Amino acid sequence: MHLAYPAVLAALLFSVGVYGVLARRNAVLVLMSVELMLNAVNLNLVAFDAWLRDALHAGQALTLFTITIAAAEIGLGLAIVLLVFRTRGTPDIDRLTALGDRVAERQNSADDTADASKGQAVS
Amino acid sequence: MSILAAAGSLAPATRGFLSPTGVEIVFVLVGLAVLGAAVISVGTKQLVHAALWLVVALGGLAIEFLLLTAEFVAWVQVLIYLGSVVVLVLFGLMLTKAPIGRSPDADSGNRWVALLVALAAAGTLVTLVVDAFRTSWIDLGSGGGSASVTGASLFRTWVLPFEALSVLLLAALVGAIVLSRSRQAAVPKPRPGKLRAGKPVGAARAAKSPSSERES
Amino acid sequence: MNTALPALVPALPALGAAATFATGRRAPRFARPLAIVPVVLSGVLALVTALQLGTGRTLDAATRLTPTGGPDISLAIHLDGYTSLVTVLVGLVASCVQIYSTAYLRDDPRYPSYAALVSLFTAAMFLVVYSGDLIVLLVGWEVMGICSYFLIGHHWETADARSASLKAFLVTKLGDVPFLFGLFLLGADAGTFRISGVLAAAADGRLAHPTLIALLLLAGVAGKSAQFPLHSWLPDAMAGPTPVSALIHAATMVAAGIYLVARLLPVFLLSGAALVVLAVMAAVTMIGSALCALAQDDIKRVLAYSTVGQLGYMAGALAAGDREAAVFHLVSHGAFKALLFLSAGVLIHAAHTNSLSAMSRMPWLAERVPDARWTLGIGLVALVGLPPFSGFFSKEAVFTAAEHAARGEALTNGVGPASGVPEAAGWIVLIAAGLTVLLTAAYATRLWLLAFPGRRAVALAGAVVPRGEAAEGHAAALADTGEDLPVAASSTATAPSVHATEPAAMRWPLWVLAIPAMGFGVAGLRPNWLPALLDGGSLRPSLATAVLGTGLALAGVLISYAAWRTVTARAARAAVAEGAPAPQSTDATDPGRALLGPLYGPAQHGFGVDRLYERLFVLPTVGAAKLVRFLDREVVEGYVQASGGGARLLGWAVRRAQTGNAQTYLSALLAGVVLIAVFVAVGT
Amino acid sequence: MISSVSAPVSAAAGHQLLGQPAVHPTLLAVSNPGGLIQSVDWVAIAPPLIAALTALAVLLADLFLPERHKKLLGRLTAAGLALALLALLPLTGGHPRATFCAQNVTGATDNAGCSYVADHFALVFQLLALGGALIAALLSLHTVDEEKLPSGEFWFLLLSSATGAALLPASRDLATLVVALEVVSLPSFALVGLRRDGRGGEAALKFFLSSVTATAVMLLGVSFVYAATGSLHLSAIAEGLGQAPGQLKPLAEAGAALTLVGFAFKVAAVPFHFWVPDTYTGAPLPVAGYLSVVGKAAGFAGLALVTSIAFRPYGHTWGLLLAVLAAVTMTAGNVAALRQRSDTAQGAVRLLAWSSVAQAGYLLVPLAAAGYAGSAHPLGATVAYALIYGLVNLGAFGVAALVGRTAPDNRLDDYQGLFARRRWAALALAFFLLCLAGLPPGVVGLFGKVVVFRAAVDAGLGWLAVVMAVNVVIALFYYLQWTAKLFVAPTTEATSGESRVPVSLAATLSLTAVGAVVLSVAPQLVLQVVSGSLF
Repeated sequence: MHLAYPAVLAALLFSVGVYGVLARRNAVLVLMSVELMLNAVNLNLVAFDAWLRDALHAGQALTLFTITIAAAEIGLGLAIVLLVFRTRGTPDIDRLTALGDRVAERQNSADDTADASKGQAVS
Repeated sequence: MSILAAAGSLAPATRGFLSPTGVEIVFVLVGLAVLGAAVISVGTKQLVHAALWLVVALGGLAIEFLLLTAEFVAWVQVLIYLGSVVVLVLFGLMLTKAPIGRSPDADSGNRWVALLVALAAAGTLVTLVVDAFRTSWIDLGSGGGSASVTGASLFRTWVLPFEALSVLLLAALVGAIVLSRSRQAAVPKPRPGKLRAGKPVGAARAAKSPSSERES
Repeated sequence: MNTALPALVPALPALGAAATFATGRRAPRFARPLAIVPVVLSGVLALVTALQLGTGRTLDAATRLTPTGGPDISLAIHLDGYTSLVTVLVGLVASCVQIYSTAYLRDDPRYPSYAALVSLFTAAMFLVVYSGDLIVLLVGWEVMGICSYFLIGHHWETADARSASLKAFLVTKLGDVPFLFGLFLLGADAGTFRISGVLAAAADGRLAHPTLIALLLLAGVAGKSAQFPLHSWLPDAMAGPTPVSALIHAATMVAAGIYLVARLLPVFLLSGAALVVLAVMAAVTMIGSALCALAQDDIKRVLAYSTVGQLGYMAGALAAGDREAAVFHLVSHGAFKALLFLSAGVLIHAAHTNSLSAMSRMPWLAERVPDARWTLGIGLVALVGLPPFSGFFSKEAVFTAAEHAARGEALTNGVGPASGVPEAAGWIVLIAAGLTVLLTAAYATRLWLLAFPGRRAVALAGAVVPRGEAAEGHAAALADTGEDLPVAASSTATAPSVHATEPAAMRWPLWVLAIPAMGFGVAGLRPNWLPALLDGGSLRPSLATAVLGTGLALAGVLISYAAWRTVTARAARAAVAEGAPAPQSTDATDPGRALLGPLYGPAQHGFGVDRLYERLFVLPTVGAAKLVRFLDREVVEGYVQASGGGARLLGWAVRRAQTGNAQTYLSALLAGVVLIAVFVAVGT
Repeated sequence: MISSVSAPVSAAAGHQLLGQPAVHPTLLAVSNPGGLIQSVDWVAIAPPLIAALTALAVLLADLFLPERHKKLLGRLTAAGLALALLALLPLTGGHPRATFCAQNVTGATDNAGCSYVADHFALVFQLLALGGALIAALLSLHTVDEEKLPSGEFWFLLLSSATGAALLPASRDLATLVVALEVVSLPSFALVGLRRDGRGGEAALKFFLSSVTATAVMLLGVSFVYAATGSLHLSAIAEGLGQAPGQLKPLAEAGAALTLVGFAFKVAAVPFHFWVPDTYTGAPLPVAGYLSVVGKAAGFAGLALVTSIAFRPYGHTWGLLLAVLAAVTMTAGNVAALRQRSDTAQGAVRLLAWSSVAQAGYLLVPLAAAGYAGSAHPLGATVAYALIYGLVNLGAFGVAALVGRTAPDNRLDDYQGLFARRRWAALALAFFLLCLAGLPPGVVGLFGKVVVFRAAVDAGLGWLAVVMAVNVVIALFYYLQWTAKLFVAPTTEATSGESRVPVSLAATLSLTAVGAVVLSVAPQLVLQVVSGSLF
């Protein structure tokens, strides 16, 4: 088999995963997209393992590790999402901005003039 | 040269892209299905459907693994991903009260940036791999992916990461439990009603998945 | 001999200054001792050093300060007769000024900082005098500049003081820039910044650009020693407290320039052109300043212009190649000018005004300040140069030097070839000096007559002026002269006559200074007195010049007196005719107006040098400053701001990116990854 | 350094495995050919092993201990970490010890095929990781109590993460590195979210998502590197890269760069830094301190390993990449810290977070220099700097935790007049900040910076040195501003009810402060550690 087939498939799958990670709003779906990315890597590794005829089967071993890591990650990730959902009432990523700088600065003084004067003081 | 470094054949393949073998045809077809499922999975507005399409994509990948003679990996894929990860994801969707049916705001405002980045990534990666592997040929049929061979390599060569992985899994398990236990549960006498919500769903599954992997 | 002693001389006042700065606010009680003791002590030490050194000996000691890529900079000390003489003078004047100031600025809340600055100023001057290294000298030179800026601006509440201090600073800096280049060029040519090395190089003719160096240095000297065309800061510097004026004029700042030329005279002797320039500079300065002095109403401005003129003498002596005469005059002038200023200070203190015409209407003034009257007289006579006062001898020395130079046999006393001095320089100096003696005598007489008109003159001028009006006039004078007397402020309401005699601390320094003002001149008579200390040339006045000089001086006195009599009488008649003197005719008794005629107006305003500056420098400078400010603000500031502002802007951008939205983060992360991958892959 | 393995290939030995308990090559006897179980050098793996075992012990003890004795768990953790640190001692002398070797070639002379090598480099980073974890644990003792964190789980997770951090520097193949990195990360996600409130959850989620994405990218890179070289062992990769056909070169280089991403994420290099401020702010303070030191140490160890061993042939590529990353990172971190307002909640932690980003930039400089110089020598500077940074940064977090007890908002303004209230804490914080800024009397910070500078200049990275100098100046501003704040008179009313400082916290602070002072007096202690060959 041409190595290009699995390699290209993996590359495309990875990019689809990238899109999902960046575009999905629900954190669970983002996690799913991450799984896609990891699976693309797995496909890569398996294909390379077969291509290289690796006596140590490093590729397959790493694939197994990756699958395990992915499982562990999704378990923990879902726990985190549930935690967030419980405390914030939403699984949407783009509504979780309480720790961002904008929010942090807006909390105390909303206007930008205060920000500007602060800048003056800094200079 | 050390034998540690395996080497694949870069010699021009005996067969061109236009005269595919049967395996290749199957691989490409399944690959298209996988890709399509993946695209739908990240694009659909029905959140639960997304999870189901993910099942298709991951299952397809398991077939691809089989085609690449990595039987053991394929079975693990089916067991872990289809058996537990997707179930976990579905649970997650349910627990976060994902709406059944279309949800118009499934995608965030970041979509166009996402598309741009994804396309750039796809372009880069495809260019890279096509450029590198345009002539490479996988000599299948070496049978290097059976459970015994893979297991042997795991326990002979990759003992250390394997052991480290046990710490990882345990930590993930404990972490998932402790995070999904609600704070009230730490209080000596929780109200009975809270117990159900505090059930460590994700953690239990996460715990199960490694064990299944280990046993197999 | 031990170098610790001379090292202590500049160190003590500096430490005193530091201590005063440190304790001034918290323990004002210590300010006075801390101000006086170190300065007096270092004055004594300077004397001891001078005595230890004796005559005809020099001492050089150096410790390398910092190895530089180019010529080394070393902490070098150089002692010879000149340093002895000048340091003793500096010590004496500074001590007197410090003591005098304790009384003069008794109630000034800023006295501690003032005293500290005076100490620092003194220390800097000591440093300049003792330094054997040009760079170290430059340090002292610049410290003096800064101290003068602060001291002149002591009463910074008044606009006068502010602008005067700024002017002093800017004008001297204007000279300092070329001076700095001159020093570096000199150091580069000589391969060392040690003065001894430089002089050796000059003697060997190793200096490649003597004229350029000399001219560049002259610019700095003109700035510091207030020579034309950079003299204009000095009269304005009168806005500072009077003791500061005494210090600046007599011993420190202005002397530094002359002293430097004297030290580096061999370099100047290499360039005839520079000497001619110096001579012209001196001549213009002398005559111009004397004319200006004749027209000034402010007693301190008269003295200031006289200082400018006397500095012209010294510069003239240097142009004639005789540094002995220059330093001789420097010292004697230092003594009598300090005396004059301090006496004037007493006068001002008593009269509460700087204005001579106002003083001329205070007949009681002479009785109020008998000490000041006497010492002012002594100082004026010394200034005019009547024998046997010190001014006579030192001025004669200058005359002699100029005369010899004019004859082509300049009294270089072995410092350089006599032929190095162009005859033209001698002639210019000689003629200008002669004219200046006449004018000096005239304005000195005018000063005396206006300050102490005596009963008869007052009667002549119309003593019919009621007492109350006089007080009013006095108050007006106070208001418009920008009175610098802190004491005055508390006592303006009281009638002047109620005032007790001046404090002792203000009186006895006058007498201390009066002694050298009277007697120092004789030091030059015997070759083994003063000349032995200096280069060894004769300082005896020659008969011809002595007669000429004295004659001119007497003529000046008489002319001035005659003019005074005439105008006073005329004013009296006019007063009688009108019945009451008009306020605007207060300066009717001024002989200067009569003597100068049409020149009076221009002379009063310094011949418009300031206005010329305004046209030549200030306007273009303001324009350039606007440009610079624009560049500074928009370009340089831009860079500075941009580096600060850019950092802040960048910080803003980075912080803005910190939206809190995880997907933004991930986008940036993955985009970064893609970029990296592309660049790396393409890069290979 | 590792010399290439050049013995003749024995085809029959294809799957042969050698136990290599000791290091000396002559001892390489074929002990158990074909055996499934490798013989393990227990002494060599003792440091991470002890940490892991302690973690297990804590977990078990948590089940059986009654609620009131839960405090013992913290002490058990500290004891375990201390023991793990002690276990480093026997490894210091002599030859590096290696274990978990997959040597296919008899007579191979070094540790090329081993997964675990306890060499000088590994030991120093293990010292940093375990020491940092110990200090963080001491800092946490009271936090766990006061914030009612689930103690058994907390200590277990901390120890698990520390295990990973101790394992990572000794790993010599990419699979172990990846797994070890995950062992560091996964428990720390849980640790960050352990407060189980909204902030903690959000912080954990951001940290988690960024990390997982970075891991995926890194794994993609690893797969490419694997394709190009046919191995996951670092030294074999170096060899494979040298011999890789030209066709695979772009792939290999891109793979190398992507592999670095995972570690760069850990060290919080720009543009992988976004999680840092948010996560530090939401996490319990000692955990933030832990992440800023131990997490970073793990990242740097990984970066140093893959760059200077595996990707050595591509030194110029990643050298430039790291240099650019370093410049951008330090600049972004510093200018962002410059903008820290003093009145926002958690301002102190945010400032420390940005400062840690900036410091990561400095830490990257010697790595970049190593790429340019083509040798591992400049790495010593990173190690030295990391040790110094770890100590003082943990100290600073400790003081922040102390202040956070009475001022839960932990604004920068809460530090105003700290000197009047808590003299020693203020002095300690001032000293830490001066060390971070690199000003005397924080001499040790200054030395660290000088070492880094020298590394950059020696490698011909003049421009980077200039960028760093500018950044050091920028950083002075906010460090000094904060320091000055400590000593001005407090404007607000003195916070009443200053409770007593918990003993553990006080002990930790004095430990770090004394450490920083001792190092400032005798910086050669650190600099000597790194003067020799690291590998």
